[in-house]
Amino acid sequence: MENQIIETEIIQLTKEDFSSDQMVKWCPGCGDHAILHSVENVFPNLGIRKEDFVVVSGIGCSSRFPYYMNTYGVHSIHGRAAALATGVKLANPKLSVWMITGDGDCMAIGGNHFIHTIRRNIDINILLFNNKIYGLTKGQYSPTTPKGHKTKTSPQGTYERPFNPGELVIGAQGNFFARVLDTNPKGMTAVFMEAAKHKGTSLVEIMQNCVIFFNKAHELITSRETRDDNQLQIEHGKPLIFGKEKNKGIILKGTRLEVVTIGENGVTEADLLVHDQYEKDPGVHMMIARMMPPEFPVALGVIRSVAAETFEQSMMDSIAYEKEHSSIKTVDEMLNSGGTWTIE
Amino acid sequence: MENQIIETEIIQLTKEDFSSDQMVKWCPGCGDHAILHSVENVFPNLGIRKEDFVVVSGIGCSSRFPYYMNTYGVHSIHGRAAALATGVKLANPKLSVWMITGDGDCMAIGGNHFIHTIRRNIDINILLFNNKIYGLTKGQYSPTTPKGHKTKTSPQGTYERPFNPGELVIGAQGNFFARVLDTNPKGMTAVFMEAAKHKGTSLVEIMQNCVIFFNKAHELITSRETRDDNQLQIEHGKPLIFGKEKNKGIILKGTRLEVVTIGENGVTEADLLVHDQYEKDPGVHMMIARMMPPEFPVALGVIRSVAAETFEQSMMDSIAYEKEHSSIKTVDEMLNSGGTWTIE
Amino acid sequence: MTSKNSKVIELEQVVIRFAGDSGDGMQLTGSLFSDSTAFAGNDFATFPDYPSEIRAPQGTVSGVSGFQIHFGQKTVHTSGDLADVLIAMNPASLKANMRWVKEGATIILDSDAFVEKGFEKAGYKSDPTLDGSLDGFKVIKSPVTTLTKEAVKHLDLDMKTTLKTKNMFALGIVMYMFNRDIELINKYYEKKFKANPLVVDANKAVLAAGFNYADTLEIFVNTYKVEPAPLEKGKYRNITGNVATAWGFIAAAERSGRPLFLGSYPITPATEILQELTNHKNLSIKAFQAEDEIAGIVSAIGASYTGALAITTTSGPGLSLKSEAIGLAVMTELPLVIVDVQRGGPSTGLPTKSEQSDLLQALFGRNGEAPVIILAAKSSADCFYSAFEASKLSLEHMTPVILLTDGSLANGSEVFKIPRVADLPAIVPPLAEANDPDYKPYRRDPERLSRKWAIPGTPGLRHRVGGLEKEDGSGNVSHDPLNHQKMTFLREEKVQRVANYIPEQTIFGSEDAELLVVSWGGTYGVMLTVVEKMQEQGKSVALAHFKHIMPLPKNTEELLGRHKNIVVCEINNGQFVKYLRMNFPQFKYQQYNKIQGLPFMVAELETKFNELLNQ
Amino acid sequence: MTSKNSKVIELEQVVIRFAGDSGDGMQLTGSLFSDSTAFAGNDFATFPDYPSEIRAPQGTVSGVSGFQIHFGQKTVHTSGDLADVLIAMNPASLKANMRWVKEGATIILDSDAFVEKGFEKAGYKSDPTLDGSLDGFKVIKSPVTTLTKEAVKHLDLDMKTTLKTKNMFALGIVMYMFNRDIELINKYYEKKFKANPLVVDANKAVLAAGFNYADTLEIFVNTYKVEPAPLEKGKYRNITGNVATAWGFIAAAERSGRPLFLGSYPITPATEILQELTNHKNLSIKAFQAEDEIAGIVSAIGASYTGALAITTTSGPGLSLKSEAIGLAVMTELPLVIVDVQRGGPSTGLPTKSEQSDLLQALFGRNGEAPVIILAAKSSADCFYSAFEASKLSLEHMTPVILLTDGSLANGSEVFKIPRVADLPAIVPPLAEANDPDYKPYRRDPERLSRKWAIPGTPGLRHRVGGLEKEDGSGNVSHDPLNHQKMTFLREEKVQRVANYIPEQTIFGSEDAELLVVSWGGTYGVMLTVVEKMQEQGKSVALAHFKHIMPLPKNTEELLGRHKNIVVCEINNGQFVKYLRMNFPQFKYQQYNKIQGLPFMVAELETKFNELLNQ
Ligand SMILES: Cc1ncc(C[n+]2csc(CCOP(=O)(O)OP(=O)(O)O)c2C)c(N)n1
Ligand SMILES: Cc1ncc(C[n+]2csc(CCOP(=O)(O)OP(=O)(O)O)c2C)c(N)n1
Ligand code: SF4
Ligand code: SF4
Ligand SMILES: [Mg+2]
Ligand SMILES: [Mg+2]
Repeated sequence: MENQIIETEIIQLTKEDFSSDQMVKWCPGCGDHAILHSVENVFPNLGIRKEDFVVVSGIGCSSRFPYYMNTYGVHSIHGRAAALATGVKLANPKLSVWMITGDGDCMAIGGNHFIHTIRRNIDINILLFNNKIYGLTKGQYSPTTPKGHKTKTSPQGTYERPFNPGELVIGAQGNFFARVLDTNPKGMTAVFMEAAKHKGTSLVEIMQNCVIFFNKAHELITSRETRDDNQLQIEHGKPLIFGKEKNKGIILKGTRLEVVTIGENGVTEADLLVHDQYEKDPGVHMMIARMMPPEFPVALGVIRSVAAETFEQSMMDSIAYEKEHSSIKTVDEMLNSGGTWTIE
Repeated sequence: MENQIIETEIIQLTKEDFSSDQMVKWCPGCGDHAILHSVENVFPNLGIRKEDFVVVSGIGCSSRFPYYMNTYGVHSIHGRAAALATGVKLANPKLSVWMITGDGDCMAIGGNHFIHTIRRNIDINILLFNNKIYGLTKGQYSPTTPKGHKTKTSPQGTYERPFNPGELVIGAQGNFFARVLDTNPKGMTAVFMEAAKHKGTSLVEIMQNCVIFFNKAHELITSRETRDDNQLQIEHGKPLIFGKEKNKGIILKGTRLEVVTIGENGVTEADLLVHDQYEKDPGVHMMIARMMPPEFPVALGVIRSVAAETFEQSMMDSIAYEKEHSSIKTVDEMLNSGGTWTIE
Repeated sequence: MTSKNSKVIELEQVVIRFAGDSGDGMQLTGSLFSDSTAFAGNDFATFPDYPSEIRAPQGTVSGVSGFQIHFGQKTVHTSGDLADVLIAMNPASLKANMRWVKEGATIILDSDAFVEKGFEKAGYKSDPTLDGSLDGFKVIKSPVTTLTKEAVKHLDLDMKTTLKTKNMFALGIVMYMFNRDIELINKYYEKKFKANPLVVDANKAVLAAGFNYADTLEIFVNTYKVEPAPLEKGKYRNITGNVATAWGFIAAAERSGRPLFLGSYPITPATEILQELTNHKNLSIKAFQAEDEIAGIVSAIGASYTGALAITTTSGPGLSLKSEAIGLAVMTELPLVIVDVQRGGPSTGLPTKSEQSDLLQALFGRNGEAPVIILAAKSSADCFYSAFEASKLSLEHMTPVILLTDGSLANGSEVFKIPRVADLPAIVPPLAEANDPDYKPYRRDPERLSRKWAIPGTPGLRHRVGGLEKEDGSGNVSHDPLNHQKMTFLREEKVQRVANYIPEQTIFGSEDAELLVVSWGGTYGVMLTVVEKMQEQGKSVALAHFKHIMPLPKNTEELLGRHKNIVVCEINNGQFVKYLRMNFPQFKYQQYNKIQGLPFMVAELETKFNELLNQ
Repeated sequence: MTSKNSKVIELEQVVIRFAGDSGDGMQLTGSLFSDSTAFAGNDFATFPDYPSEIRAPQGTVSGVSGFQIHFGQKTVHTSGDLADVLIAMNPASLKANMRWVKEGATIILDSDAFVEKGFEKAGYKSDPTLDGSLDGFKVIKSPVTTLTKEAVKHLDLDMKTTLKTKNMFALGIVMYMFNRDIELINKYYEKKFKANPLVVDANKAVLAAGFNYADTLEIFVNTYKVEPAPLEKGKYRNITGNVATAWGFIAAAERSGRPLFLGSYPITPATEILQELTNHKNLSIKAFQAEDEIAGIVSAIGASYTGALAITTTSGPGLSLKSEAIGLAVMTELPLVIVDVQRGGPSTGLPTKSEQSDLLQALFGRNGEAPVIILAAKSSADCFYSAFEASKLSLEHMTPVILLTDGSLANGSEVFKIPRVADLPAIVPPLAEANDPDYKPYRRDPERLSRKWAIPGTPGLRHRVGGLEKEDGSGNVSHDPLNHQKMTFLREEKVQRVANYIPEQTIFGSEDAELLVVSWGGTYGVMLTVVEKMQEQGKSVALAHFKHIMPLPKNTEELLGRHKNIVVCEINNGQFVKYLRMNFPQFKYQQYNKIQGLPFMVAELETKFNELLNQ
């Protein structure tokens, strides 16, 4: 029994540490598979012990995710993942909490918890699988379905303007917003790493493809033919450039963004808007998050990443302060505090 | 019985047409009284028959409002006024639907219906009584309570950044947002009239004072001493000017707003940002809605007012189209449609 | 083109089960066979058995999709217990369905799929067709895939399209087996694939190939025939419970003159009601897909206040979420129909399975004393009449109604005699008249105790309602103690008086039967089948099947009182029996409960009832 | 400084009611009198009667705020039926409270407020002190306002501050009437208004003025005294039900070694539990005010998964909203305590009134078969022990518990003997051990059937839970029919076995009493008072008051079986009696129900029980 080595260091983990033994049951070709792989690649490289991850989800195809990860996890009820993740994180702020959700789960029924969690800036990482449809219930429109799109519940097309997750996140005081494609594993890995490191609520919108109920929802952005004109990979400190020839860019003209061609009308790279993901004022981040084809390319990458105190940090500080300063230190003291009298 | 005059014209109504016989039970000095008066002044002047108004609310001090108006009305359950108003408006798009709500009612428990109603652009008028506190339940913090403020449930101050209603409205695709003070009856009347006329969801944030649980919440903006520096009455087509001497203004410098003094550093009125409430791109509206003391004055008046198709209009159009184009015109035809067979 | 070279045997009733991978098109196969069954004049009922995953890995047990049809020359009450014929397109389908197959049944297999890879995916250790697993069955192994390919070779199709038609080969075999005419199906192809003649040709060719294969190779010693059922004269259609529910509301809207408004949020297995109603804008129906269940019901309450026939549709978890708002409808005394298509619980539970476990929630799942009317549909077609009656009661009595159906009824389908709307009962909601000087929001009808419905836009009736306790008559907010007690009693009594407006409880069988079988809701078909069967055997068994739950029919006590031996059968842990005990504690009840996400089987009930008769 | 010139009469018990406008400080007046009552060694209980409006128009009936105290030299079980003494600061207070006053009681009025304007606002047509309305009462009209002004004239205060002290004049009168020492109260002023010596002086002066006025003017023929009650030795405090509930959880967290997490949303009358817990960060308590009730409970479930003693607190409408999530806690078999402080329903109902009408919702308000443990606190002080026991049962049996209290218990207060935490029962949650090679998420303790609690962060125990049906043992998602049935039974049985861990039901009175009175929850005090009284009169009445609702104590059936004549008394339309009928249909139950948002009165129960005894 002697000389046993007590493990104190964090050992390097591998993908295998996180694969669960459950059969993955998403449809063949579903974008969810690729996201799962990316997450499995990211977790071992965060320097976090494997027992310190908690993966939480609501209900939906995407929300089956926790079953496929060998971590602590909860597959909760529809729309409530953010509230559940909040409870996990507040109960133990040391855990690395990941929330997996769909566009219906977190923007339809779960909309309220979503905006409040973001507002509170609780340090959880939210991966929003935006396939712009209700997958699990077989094809009704969601709050992100493009206006006019025909689905099982909108046979003549929807009447509703969709949410743009980035806009809603910023409107709810969000400090971290990034957008990635399920077809880009490298992009996902990089963004998930950044999201993990960000203190506060990180929201990653993953443009995910549902092959069955809304195939090619993101085709304009992802297809070989059109993607160069419709994607803009943003990077902090770099100008906003895109296009096959990398000769198109975005400028801020007066109160609006505009697409320009470098070399035309005397435009040079120096005229372009330079991305500052750390800028506190969300005005321009909002404009960037709003960019949509056909007028604009879609911005991919980290759009906003601003440091701010987290809810749980304030809470823990307040607890520490009260523990130190309150005259009542034990439960017995509490019971005996204030007006009491003794019968002898 | 002959020669009876059938009333076909809309007769001019008066304030008395709308006062109910119920005793008004808000605390003396509560800002709600003034809002009630303003609404009673606005309703008779909208050219709408008195029986075509429906006033809907949730639960809270403010939500007692429908009882004090002699209209059709529903005092519903906490947080659900927007959903109820949606049902009223969709069932009969001809009605003038007003929703009365508090910061807790519509931004805490009712947050989800709030953002979805706005996104759908249903033509209802929402008056949000923002006293930054839960009044009816006697003084707990709300989602708009300033960070650090001490209330019954935040004895050491809140940990949460508050929502700014304007930002959230814009993040939810809102097309009409205005802000007024309960101490300014004229301002309220003017804005309520504009809200009523706007087609689509109109959101009016009323900075309302709760004398009991958060007295002077808006003092910096309303008090005689500080208001000139902290209020900016915006008007469409006019530059953003404020200050006692009307010599301060707002410019858009690069990607941010900035306060300047006219006459200093060569700044003239022509340099100032001119308000365009009809601008579709919400970027600058968002910046204006965000302005807060001490850096900025608070913008009052109509910040955003953009025309767009309403949900109910799309719905009625779709119904009209289908009624015309469907081969099935009656319920009997529906029952007999598709595969049937006859036993003789 | 039917040609025979085998003996035709006449059968009274048959159960066929089609099973294959999710992608194999078993639902279409089944539904085409149903069409031909209708054409043949049989009575029938069907049930789809979807996998719970959208498209689980191909070839695995969790990806199997099934379709069962039960047809007969007598009235058919259920989609059948165990199958006489199983079509299994791959090993996983066989594995998943063996427990649904009758002893001695015919099993038709695609032998091309019964290979090593398929066994592995299905989790078979050895070839079930060789290891004795299928002893006692008539197994017909046909190289369906190969023959399908052959059949369309001349059309030069791509492999994917080719393989998509192999279900039609299987259908052809079954059509032959039951002496059916394949022309009807050919017509369907022509209509459905109008835009794509190649696909029409392919399907026709494969269907014929299957039919002829069965004929030519004499794979059946006999073929079978089921004579037409003696159905009443009239026009018929096949209808699922969910569509019937939607249509019942549409008919009620028509008969009441009130526009129909649905506020709903998708949830399995209730979603199709919403989907069906979004398809009827031509009839001015407003179906609103809300952001969640709460917005669904609350928007419906808003529409109800505004004069609509307002409904909301959901399943168990959604009913939980609607609890608070149902209380608002109770307090405001507004009409509202809440449909709960029950599924396996608790929590998310077994979303694709059926159960009757929301009854107590429907009765009691609200704060305070908040009684509502409760109905439970008894069959897929009855969903139409239940939705209609729920609307009528809600509108005429100005109080919310919960209509309970379940996953089996919702997805199952049966033959439905098409009614004429004008023949349905009139619905007369108590509308207040414009400028009525005596109008008071909570003045009541002396018989029904319902208040009047005053609709926004009507002159002279402006009034406010809300969730705080109301003063009787005026409807003003009231904290008066005695008024609260009075209103509590009035709300209760209003619901109880509905007993005067519903039919008395009927009993199937003799009033002095030795054993009274009690059931409710969706189990009607199987209960009737068993009791009928036992009565034919001369057993003294009667059935009281309840459709009206709250209030119970007026004669319930008297009816139960006539029987010493009562057994209450439910697909839950005993909820209706609790309710009966609470209402009529003077009687003794035995129970039979099944909580497996599965319907009752005729055999298990028969065993149980015989046991009780012999006690 | 007590001086007397009148005879002192000894009383066994007294009920005093202080009533005034919301702004008159009646709650403070009452609570200061309570302090002095504690000091006098009496047992006592109090109840505040807040207006439902925050601050309704001054002088109106809806703006009246009251405070009642019942104290005695014997054990006091309730805050009292009708008052012996009423202090009415204005006509509206008199009007609102006349129905709470005993015949012949003493009524002390501020005559300065009994003027035309006051009558009008209160809705009096004529002066009640002159028109004979108060015949039969001892009416003492004192110019309280005038004399208060006089008393502080020397301090030169503004009028607002002056008028704010007039409640102290009234208090002074009552203190004199009951021979109380005013020094204690002076000390309170000194502490409370330390920062403002002028206010201290003013209050002292006015209190003394009231006291001396009563003495000097000999307004009482006699004064009164209540001897100390024979309370057990020990340290005592006054405690409200809501604070007791909060503290019970804090103590349970301490005894279980589990950190306390509350997820809640404010709602009357439950909010104070949340407020009280936010005040105890010094004890590491995490109280999270969520955006709504659903987030409240679901965050608590998250915290529970993470190893906290997790609770959520609400009232009826909030419990409705939590229904779905309770099902998740049932399915995941996690500990969770849900407190429902019941109020008048349905819907928003009567938020400031108390009722017992959420019992059936607590039992059945969830989709599917979703049993939970249910406890009901029996008094304000018992809320402490009930919260503690609810925590213990939930943690040790790994299943949610609903704790029912009500508005009366929550806001009422009574004398509470302070326990030592170390003397409370141990709480030992079934924590899984790190790296346990045998760990399986749903492996069960053979006795309790509880699964183990494996807490995130612990090595070797990673696992997933969720709302889909679970395979027993492994906890994997399972659609297996027999597993579902098994799990349904296990969840039910786990709750039923709690009966082995709770005390047997006790009965107050003789086992063969002619009439067995049955009650539950917050009515304990009044039930005991009546039964005690009738037993003293030699009546054959016994009381079985239930605190454990689900499961019922093991001896319930036996106990009920011993009595032919059973009456179940509830502040609802008969919910517990329904539950008893459903469980023990073999017995006959009579009912006594009151649904007025008011507690039972001793007299009404006595009348009813006598009637039943004479049947
Ligand atoms: C309370 C409740 N309401 C509704 C449902 C039905 N439901 C399950 S998932 C889902 C939406 C799924 O869409 P999304 O969140 O976008 O996830 P996806 O399947 O597309 O990944 C719905 C409506 C449910 N399970 N529970
Ligand atoms: C379901 C439910 N939860 C909680 C409450 C309690 N409640 C009533 S009003 C209110 C908040 C009121 O605040 P706000 O909406 O800001 O209105 P105000 O009173 O300030 O006008 C709360 C928490 C309730 N009535 N119903
Ligand atoms: S239905 Fe769509 S989202 Fe769901 S698993 Fe299949 S492809 Fe993925
Ligand atoms: S509590 Fe505040 S918000 Fe409510 S009525 Fe009084 S002053 Fe107004
Ligand atoms: Mg989706
Ligand atoms: Mg407020």
